[in-house]
Amino acid sequence: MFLANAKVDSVTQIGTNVFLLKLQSDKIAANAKPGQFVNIKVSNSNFPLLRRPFSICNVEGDYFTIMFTSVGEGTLVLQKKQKGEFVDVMGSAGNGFSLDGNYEKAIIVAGGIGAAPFPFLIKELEKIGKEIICFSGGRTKNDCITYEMKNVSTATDDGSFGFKGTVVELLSSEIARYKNERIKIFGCGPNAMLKSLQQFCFTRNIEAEISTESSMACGFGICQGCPVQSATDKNKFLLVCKDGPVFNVKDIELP
Amino acid sequence: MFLANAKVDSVTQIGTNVFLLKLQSDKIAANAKPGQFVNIKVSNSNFPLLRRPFSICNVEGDYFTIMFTSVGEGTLVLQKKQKGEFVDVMGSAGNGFSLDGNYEKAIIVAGGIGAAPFPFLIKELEKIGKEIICFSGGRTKNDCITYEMKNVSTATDDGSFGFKGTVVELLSSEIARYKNERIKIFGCGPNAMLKSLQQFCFTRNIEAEISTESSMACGFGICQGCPVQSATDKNKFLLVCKDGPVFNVKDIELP
Amino acid sequence: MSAVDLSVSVGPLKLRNPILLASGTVGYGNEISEFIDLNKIGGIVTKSLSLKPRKGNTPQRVIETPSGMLNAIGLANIGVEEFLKTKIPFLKKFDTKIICNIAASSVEEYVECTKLLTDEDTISAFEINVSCPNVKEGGLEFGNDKKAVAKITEEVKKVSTKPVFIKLSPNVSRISEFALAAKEAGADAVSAINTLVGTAFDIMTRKPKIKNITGGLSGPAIKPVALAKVLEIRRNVDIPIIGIGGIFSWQDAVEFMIAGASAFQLGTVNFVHPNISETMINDLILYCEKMKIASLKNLTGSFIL
Amino acid sequence: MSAVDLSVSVGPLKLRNPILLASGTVGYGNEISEFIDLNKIGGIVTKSLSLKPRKGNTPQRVIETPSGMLNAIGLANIGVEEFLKTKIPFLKKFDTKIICNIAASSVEEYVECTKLLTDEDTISAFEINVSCPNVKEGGLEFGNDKKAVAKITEEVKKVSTKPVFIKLSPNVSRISEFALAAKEAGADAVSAINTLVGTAFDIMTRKPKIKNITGGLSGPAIKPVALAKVLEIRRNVDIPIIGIGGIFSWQDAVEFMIAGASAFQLGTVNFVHPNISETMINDLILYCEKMKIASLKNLTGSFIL
Ligand SMILES: Cc1cc2nc3c(=O)[nH]c(=O)nc-3n(C[C@H](O)[C@H](O)[C@H](O)COP(=O)(O)OP(=O)(O)OC[C@H]3O[C@@H](n4cnc5c(N)ncnc54)[C@H](O)[C@@H]3O)c2cc1C
Ligand SMILES: Cc1cc2nc3c(=O)[nH]c(=O)nc-3n(C[C@H](O)[C@H](O)[C@H](O)COP(=O)(O)OP(=O)(O)OC[C@H]3O[C@@H](n4cnc5c(N)ncnc54)[C@H](O)[C@@H]3O)c2cc1C
Ligand SMILES: Cc1cc2nc3c(=O)[nH]c(=O)nc-3n(C[C@H](O)[C@H](O)[C@H](O)COP(=O)(O)O)c2cc1C
Ligand SMILES: Cc1cc2nc3c(=O)[nH]c(=O)nc-3n(C[C@H](O)[C@H](O)[C@H](O)COP(=O)(O)O)c2cc1C
Ligand code: FES
Ligand code: FES
Repeated sequence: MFLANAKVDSVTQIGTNVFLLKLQSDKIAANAKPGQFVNIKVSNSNFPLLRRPFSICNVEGDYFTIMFTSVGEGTLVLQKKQKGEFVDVMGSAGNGFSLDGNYEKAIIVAGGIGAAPFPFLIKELEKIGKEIICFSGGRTKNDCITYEMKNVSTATDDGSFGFKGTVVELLSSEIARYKNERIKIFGCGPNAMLKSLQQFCFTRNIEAEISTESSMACGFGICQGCPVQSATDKNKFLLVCKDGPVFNVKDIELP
Repeated sequence: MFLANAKVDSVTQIGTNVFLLKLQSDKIAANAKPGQFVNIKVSNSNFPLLRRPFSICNVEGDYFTIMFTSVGEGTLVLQKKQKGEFVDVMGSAGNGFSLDGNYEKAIIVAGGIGAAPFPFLIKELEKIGKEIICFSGGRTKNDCITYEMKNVSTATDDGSFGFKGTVVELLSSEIARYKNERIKIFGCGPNAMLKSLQQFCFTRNIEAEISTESSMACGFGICQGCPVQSATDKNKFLLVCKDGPVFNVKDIELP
Repeated sequence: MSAVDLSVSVGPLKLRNPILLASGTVGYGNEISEFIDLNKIGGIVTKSLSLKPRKGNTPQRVIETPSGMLNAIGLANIGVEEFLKTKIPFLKKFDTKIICNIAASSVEEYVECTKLLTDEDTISAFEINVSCPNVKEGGLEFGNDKKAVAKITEEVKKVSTKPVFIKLSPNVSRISEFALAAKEAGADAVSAINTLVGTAFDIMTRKPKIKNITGGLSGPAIKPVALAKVLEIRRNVDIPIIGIGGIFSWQDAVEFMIAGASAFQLGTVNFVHPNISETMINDLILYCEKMKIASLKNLTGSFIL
Repeated sequence: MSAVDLSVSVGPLKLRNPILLASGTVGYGNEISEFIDLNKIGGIVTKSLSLKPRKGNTPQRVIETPSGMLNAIGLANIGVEEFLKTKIPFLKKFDTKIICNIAASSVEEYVECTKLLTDEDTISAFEINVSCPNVKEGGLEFGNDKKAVAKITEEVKKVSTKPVFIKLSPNVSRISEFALAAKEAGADAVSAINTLVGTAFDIMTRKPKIKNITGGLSGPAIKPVALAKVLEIRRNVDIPIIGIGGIFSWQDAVEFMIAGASAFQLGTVNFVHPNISETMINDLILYCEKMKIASLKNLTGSFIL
């Protein structure tokens, strides 16, 4: 884990409220793994006070990218970053996705901005010869992100883009196709979606890893602010920032 | 007094640490008087929380300018303003200089950034046919501002620019020249300088108005945060923001 | 005209809407009336009045702190007599509730002030400041002493013909005990909170930045503390609460009502956004519409724990 | 090597410099050691330890507030036994002071914890947390009760072979009375302050943003309050003080020393700038040089009122 003074290369708007921030930091780029996140001090002032966590969306050479939606003060500041500015980044944090497992097809399931970690993951999965199938969902077309996804099917609550319904409903309706194949699911999105994805995987006994969210204060294990219930030990919380953000679906009980 | 959403026209650096911020607001420009100030909410956030007061440096058409040195968080934010941004300005506040009086020569005495209100004042004084003599002082050449001054003599503590000594010492050494003329002094600068200017005026019985500073919370008379001792009534404080910032030297006791 | 009913009551006092301007942050109403229409808000609370005029503390009196400010004005005010003579005529012109805040150094002085003011029709209620942290005599002592709070309340109630609100200090262990003391002594409501005691030093001169040494902390920094105090009172004592502390937006105000406030006061924010009390009205209506709240008063204490 | 002497003492405990990391904001030292050299700072205070492991509160546990944050971790910790077994071996490797913070729900539990830990050489002192606002049993109750504070201090002192610091709650009327109670019961120093009780509501769900309902407010927002508490203790009680609360820069730290602190703790800032404790060292040296302070300890209580 490092503290890096990363240089802003560009801020690009790729959707109604979806932005890519490309940053330069050789140290972070060299050490990043898909599913890990960076924790960004978006301003030099006390406003906002705490760092903001973002999945590493992609890595290229000395550069890495985050993908974000503007939801509050911190993301608003990020959205206004200018090329050449420096940003204080801590990373790469958390454990990331494990590419291991007995599968040939990787099924990516994204809900809204949960699409963020997948460009990087897809790249790494392709490197080791996995086949990629993507499902991306959102409330409306504007919330459904397919950036750098492969073989992607979409679902929207209002039917404005692809399947009408949730992304997990879409997945359910499609899963029969992969009945005789060795698959592994990689999911990321809001907790409600991850919960239904978890249920889906349990019912069908499919191997899956999910990237979770939690409010955080530190992002590296010292504040105990980001617990998630361990599924195996009732007396134990796991930390999203340190033990996660990626967990095997079997390991946690989502709130 | 108005709240105006003023549009940034330009930020210009005119000295080592001296900036001009030109803002567009017809309402404020139309109502401003020399010596008045504007109270600026420099950011949209709680950081900094309170408005920052700045003398109106000049007015042209729909535009007005402030001159500032970057000393802290608020002025740093101002320094970084971009053309086209909007800034929340309250103004024009305070009483301003009175141009009245029995004088033909206006003697301007500025200490450091105390030069700020004078371009506007000089313009207005010239309109009514007054002759202008300026004295400007600073610790070093970098702190001595002569922007848009007329007939200016300078003083620096280290002698790096003009007279070696304080601006009031310089004034003392020059005052004999105006012995038989009707003069009025207009002063602005740090309190220590204003105190010695006040003493200077008392000794020689010269009419003078000084623009004072105080920490402020509201800038328009509701917080009682900016008192200055009345010289005429021991039991009374005057408010810098409302009764000032310009006072007749005889009316206040500087701290 | 919106269908949403913004009117609220604080005990016997009916307000057009819950928006009040806090004592010491609105003077006697005249300066702020350049920015807002006083007829549109619930009311204003005057700067604390004492029997005799007070000059207040030597400057420096105010300093900014992270998301807040410290003040030690020292209850500078024109005194009851001057207030009646010069300020009431101005305030008379408005159709808004005038709540007269009184600060004193003895029970007798509180009573005396109340007597002098209570017959003035323009005044709708009293807010008794037992909690100003910046005055040497009285001030903190009263605010930290339940018996004193009860005594002041009782005596003021005896002579007042108007509702009496007690403004509580947050600088105590259990604010609800003070609310209870006030209630039992007859208070119609409590106002919570006044400022927190704080200080700041200049590291070059090693002197306090506030001449009075300590000052009162206000602004967004204290909002979480103020909300917790309001909630504590609400959960423990059955008395109307006026919520105060760090309200800078309509969202903050709604939080206070959810936590238990029947009305709220805007303080420090008036210095920064002097027109916010008026612009907030529409935001509150929109919120109620969105949340399908027919009457804003239903929000009071509507928290779900 | 600079000529400035940064070493300080907190009662009998000698520190290389006054920079300590606060309980609950540094875990047991391992994560933060990726960012700083623990050998360079004065020491670290462990997360509060209880006799048995504590799972802590149900999330959501943290939320940002203006210039601050609320937390209700609920003293989640691994318990004394596990600490001795798994954390001490790591901490042993460092030449820095390890101050063990203890939290308990009864006097007996405090004593028991101290007994189990006091023979461990790696531990240099105890900090007794009588003031955690986020735990139902004990917690606030102790912190608000002078007799309880005195009793805990006395009993812990009896069994401790190490200096004992009492960490005080700011949620009281007069913190100096608690400092005095601690002093009279034998405490070697007091740590001030713990967090202020605060809360926040979600205006859409009307639920508290922190599952525990209230949480502890920390960060720059509370700095003025913390400084005033340190000053109050300094001016009223002759006991060494460890200053805590909202320190985000070396300037803040200097303010605390001026106000009376012999050493200080960095809390919330570790979450944001985990390396600040180390970078601060040089800034303190430069300040001393500029101010011609030969020994940083001379700064303690050097305010000019
Ligand atoms: C491990 C991790 C990875 C993340 N990756 C991404 C990403 O790649 N792209 C992205 O856009 N966002 C991501 N998030 C969420 C992102 O951190 C928040 O959107 C961001 O912190 C909001 O900051 P803000 O100041 O703009 O909003 P705030 O003003 O802080 O909050 C605005 C709204 O966002 C919610 N929010 C704030 N923080 C979080 C959080 N940590 N998790 C969920 N909701 C939050 C608040 O409850 C509030 O409703 C991630 C979060 C975590 C924990
Ligand atoms: C009526 C009036 C007119 C002014 N006109 C001008 C002007 O034309 N140009 C200009 O550059 N400055 C002017 N000032 C001073 C200006 O307001 C401060 O420099 C500014 O508020 C500092 O803000 P900051 O956030 O950058 O600094 P902060 O971080 O707030 O403070 C940095 C330093 O500046 C000092 N400071 C802060 N506020 C004031 C203040 N109100 N007066 C004096 N010192 C202060 C602080 O004590 C500190 O040492 C004026 C002040 C007043 C009261
Ligand atoms: C400059 C200033 C002066 C104040 N004067 C008084 C006063 O005279 N009487 C009083 O009861 N409260 C006074 N207060 C306290 C406010 O009424 C309010 O309780 C406090 O500031 C918290 O609210 P806020 O955070 O919204 O400002 C004053 C506050 C400020 C900032
Ligand atoms: C997330 C968090 C957890 C904390 N846990 C403890 C604790 O276990 N024991 C304790 O004595 N103090 C605890 N504290 C209080 C801090 O040690 C410190 O007293 C307080 O945060 C004020 O300092 P700060 O503003 O620098 O953070 C905790 C604070 C935070 C923010
Ligand atoms: S965010 Fe601090 S422990 Fe996870
Ligand atoms: S700054 Fe508020 S009264 Fe002058």
